[in-house]
Amino acid sequence: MAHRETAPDGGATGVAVSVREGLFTDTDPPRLLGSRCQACGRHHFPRHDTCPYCTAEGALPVELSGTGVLWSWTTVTIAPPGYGGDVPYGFGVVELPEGLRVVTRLTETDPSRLSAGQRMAMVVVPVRVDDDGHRVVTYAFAPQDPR
Amino acid sequence: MAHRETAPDGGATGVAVSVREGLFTDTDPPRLLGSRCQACGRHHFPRHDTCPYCTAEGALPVELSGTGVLWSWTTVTIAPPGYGGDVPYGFGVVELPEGLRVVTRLTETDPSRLSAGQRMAMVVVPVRVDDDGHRVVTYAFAPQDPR
Amino acid sequence: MTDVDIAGVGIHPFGRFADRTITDMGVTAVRGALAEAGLVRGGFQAAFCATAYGGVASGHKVLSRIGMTGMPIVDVEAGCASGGAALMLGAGAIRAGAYDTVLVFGVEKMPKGMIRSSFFEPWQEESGLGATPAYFALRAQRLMQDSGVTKDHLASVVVKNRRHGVHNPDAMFRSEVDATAVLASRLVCEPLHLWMLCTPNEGAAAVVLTSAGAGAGAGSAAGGSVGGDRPARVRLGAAVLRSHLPGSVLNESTPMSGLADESVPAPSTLAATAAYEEAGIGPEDLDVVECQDTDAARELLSYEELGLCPPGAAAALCEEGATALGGRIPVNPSGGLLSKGEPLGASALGQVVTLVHQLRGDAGHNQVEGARVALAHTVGRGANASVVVLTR
Amino acid sequence: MTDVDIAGVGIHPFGRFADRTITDMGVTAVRGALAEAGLVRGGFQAAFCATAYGGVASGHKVLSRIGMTGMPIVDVEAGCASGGAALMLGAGAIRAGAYDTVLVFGVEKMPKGMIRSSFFEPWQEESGLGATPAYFALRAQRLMQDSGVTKDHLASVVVKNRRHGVHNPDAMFRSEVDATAVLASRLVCEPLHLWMLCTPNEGAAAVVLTSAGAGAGAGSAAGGSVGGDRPARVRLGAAVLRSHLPGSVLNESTPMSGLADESVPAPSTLAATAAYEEAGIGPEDLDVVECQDTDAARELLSYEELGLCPPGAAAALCEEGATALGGRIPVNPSGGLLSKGEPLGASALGQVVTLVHQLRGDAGHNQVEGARVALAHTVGRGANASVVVLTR
Ligand SMILES: [Zn+2]
Ligand SMILES: [Zn+2]
Repeated sequence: MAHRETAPDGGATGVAVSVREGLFTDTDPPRLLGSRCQACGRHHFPRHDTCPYCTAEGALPVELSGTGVLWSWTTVTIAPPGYGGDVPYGFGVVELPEGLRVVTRLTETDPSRLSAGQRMAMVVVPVRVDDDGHRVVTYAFAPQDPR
Repeated sequence: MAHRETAPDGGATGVAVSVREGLFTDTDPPRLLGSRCQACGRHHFPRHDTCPYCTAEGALPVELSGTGVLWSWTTVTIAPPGYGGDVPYGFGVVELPEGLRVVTRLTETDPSRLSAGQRMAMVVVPVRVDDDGHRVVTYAFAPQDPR
Repeated sequence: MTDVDIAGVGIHPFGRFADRTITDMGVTAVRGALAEAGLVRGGFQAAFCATAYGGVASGHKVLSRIGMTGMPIVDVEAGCASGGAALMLGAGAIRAGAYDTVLVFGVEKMPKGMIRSSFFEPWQEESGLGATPAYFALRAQRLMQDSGVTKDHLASVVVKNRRHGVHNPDAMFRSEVDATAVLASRLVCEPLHLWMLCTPNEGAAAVVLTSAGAGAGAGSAAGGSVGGDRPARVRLGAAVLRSHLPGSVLNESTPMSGLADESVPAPSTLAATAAYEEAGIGPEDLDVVECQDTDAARELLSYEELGLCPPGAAAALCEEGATALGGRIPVNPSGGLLSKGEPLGASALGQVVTLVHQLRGDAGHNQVEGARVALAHTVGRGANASVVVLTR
Repeated sequence: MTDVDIAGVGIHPFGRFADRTITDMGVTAVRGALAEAGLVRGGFQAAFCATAYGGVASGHKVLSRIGMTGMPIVDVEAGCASGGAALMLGAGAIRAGAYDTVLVFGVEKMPKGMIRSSFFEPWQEESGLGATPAYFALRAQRLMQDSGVTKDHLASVVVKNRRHGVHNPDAMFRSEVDATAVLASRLVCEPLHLWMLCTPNEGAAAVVLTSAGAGAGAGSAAGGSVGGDRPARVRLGAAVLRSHLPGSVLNESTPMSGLADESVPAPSTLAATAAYEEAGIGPEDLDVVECQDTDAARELLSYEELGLCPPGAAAALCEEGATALGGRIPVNPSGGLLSKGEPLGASALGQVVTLVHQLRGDAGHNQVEGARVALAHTVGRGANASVVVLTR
């Protein structure tokens, strides 16, 4: 997947490359790519053919809701292994209307500006520039109405 | 252990450093440093306080015989992981008069010039030069009367 | 079905030992346990070695060094619960009558700094989602929402465990700390400060399991025991391992998503429920507990998951002082991982070593008077949770 | 004591699969075995995952992907014999009555090139003593001295196994080779040429074990089976793991020294002796064998260690053609590791998959007619040797 940068905090220059194919759309606004189980109706992310809850195969590919509410959050202050981007960055779990909780980066790095139940919207953010000069991007959630 | 180079095939310049403390003496000729079990009388190499054959503790440190006979041999043609020296090099097992068989480098790299029961003598050989310019040395066995 | 006793325990201190190999540490722990059990070569018929990062044939290296090989030797990995898994396998084989006596040990020499877990995929790492302490922080944050836990409660767990650790000669950190200092230590991931997180480190622990029917020299049939004054045996009431059920986004299997459903039981609860049943006891029977305090919030969550208090009551149990030495259910008298550090393969067995001393009544300054029933709990990557019940 | 049956087997081909993760491969093998056994979720009560290099919680990742977690999941490592060790543990737990049905699987994605074993210490590597194939060559050299084996015999083992492998769809190499080409392949360590050495690679294999008493849907008590036409079960006669005894300088534990004493039994001999006793058979009863052909000489040595021929008679057995398909005791009808490659954690279970098909009579072109008793053998780092006996 190579698409134009859509992150609200990044300049829209250069080619953006996703950290992994198939995680999210390159639409505006972007959407996470999940699956819905045909047997039990529950959702999961990232996509897999098999439902992790009931083991049924043939889960349907779906685009997940672009907005949800904050369920848990923190801030990462030290770069973890294998990460080449900036610190600090926000980190949390957002609950989507599908009844799905997703682990995600957060654009807000100050935990005191976040609270349980706050509305969040999915965005795409850059994490680093690769050897070819492309911006490597991943998914994150941003507060929809920052306080 | 830092001692003067004693390998017959190396020029005696610079400080030589053993790949590991306590493997062999820096005498001329050098000797392997093994242990003899006080309970069962059998030898082992490298040194450990515990006899690997009968589990008794308090094995006595001894210098092993400097000569023995060839029991098995081959030639390493590709540098194995973690090895920074030259290839090919000889590789074999020498049986010492103590009833001990020792895995060792061989100075002879042509397997057709070696045969079972051939007399071998222990030597010290360089494997590489370290960052400080010291020659890193290890033990090997050389044919005592090359054919 | 045969009952299983612990005939001997041994430990190599937990800490950092630049001049000691993983094999050296394992030998120290194994020798200690064999000596207590009075065993020489031939005295055990199988060995299980718990390790997460030790590499191929870690168990063999230890037993080769002391010339005690020939039997089956299996390396076992179940994350932080590796030692609990090894204990379960060893006890199971004795109960089945396959062996009289089994050696179970754990060894680890953790890399320094934040552990690069082989658990995360490259895209997760690249996205910054491979941040292990951040997952602990997300769990802590939820505990604050759900159970009324505050940062002061988190600090008080650290203060308690570090106070306990002062008297544990095998702990890495043996100084008291106060709550102010804990909260002043560097913020790693809100709400977790550096001193609220345990340190990965090095160490080894060993346990000799034997069938309860066998004599003091359980291995004597194979010519494997020596005489002498042996410490009292401790009964292994249960050794249970469980993995996670799908659904919880914050369980230790670190899924990228989960359900908005609080009813999925945690792996620790699954293991504890099975262990209580197997041992024929309930949480109300426990005299002393060692639990997984990877971080301070993890200990509080364990109170709820193990049934030491009802769901949502961890903060209250903490405030009551019940889990400190002198309280009604002391937790982590060893000082916990917050004092000892965490050598993955050795940590669960280190808990067992501590609790065996508690049940023998020779735990010294930190003795829980009259302790008769003890529980050891670990949980981590996998997810894996193990619960061990010991009685005398 | 309960007998143990194999109710289903599954395999992911052995080879190189750049676009497949170790988890993907494990899922393929596990699904295959569960389908044969007719099991759905809840159908097995424990899982053992054999892997040497898979990393923390390899088994959990596979079972998480298909939503089948909650039970104990233990990763098991015993070098090349990891799969044999896992099978031993699973079978032991069923025999003990702890479980009705156990899933045993192995996964591996070996690094390319010469494996940097965590087995060697830095000074050994720096000295050039960490050269794994050189140890194989030293052993081959001794076999040439002791058993009259020549390089032609070594080449003939490769020719035989590669010929067998042509008909194995799960093998990495599926073309015949002739002796001239084998001897013309690059000399790695005299007397071993490149084609005489097996290739570390990737793959997965899975086996469902169930108590012999249980019905076709062994896990049905837990709601875990579905109906349908199931393949015939195969009886697990023995699954034995043994480690080396001290003394032999060329055993797979790779000591730096050993005794001038030929009387120390090899770990493979220890395991085979115990397995024959456990299964109540002798080597003369075997119809088909899969053995460890890490290198061509290793297969010949295994003939002697497993008792397929007397000590010193490997060359004669080889010349007789007895171990080729059509001979009196075919060895490695799958093509062996020389055709399949060796994904450490999966290889021992891959042998079992092959032999289960042989005993069911559905091995196709390579079927050994009327095969009723089969043996699988692995040996490697540790040292660990496993011997599995299967019967119908
Ligand atoms: Zn479903
Ligand atoms: Zn001795």
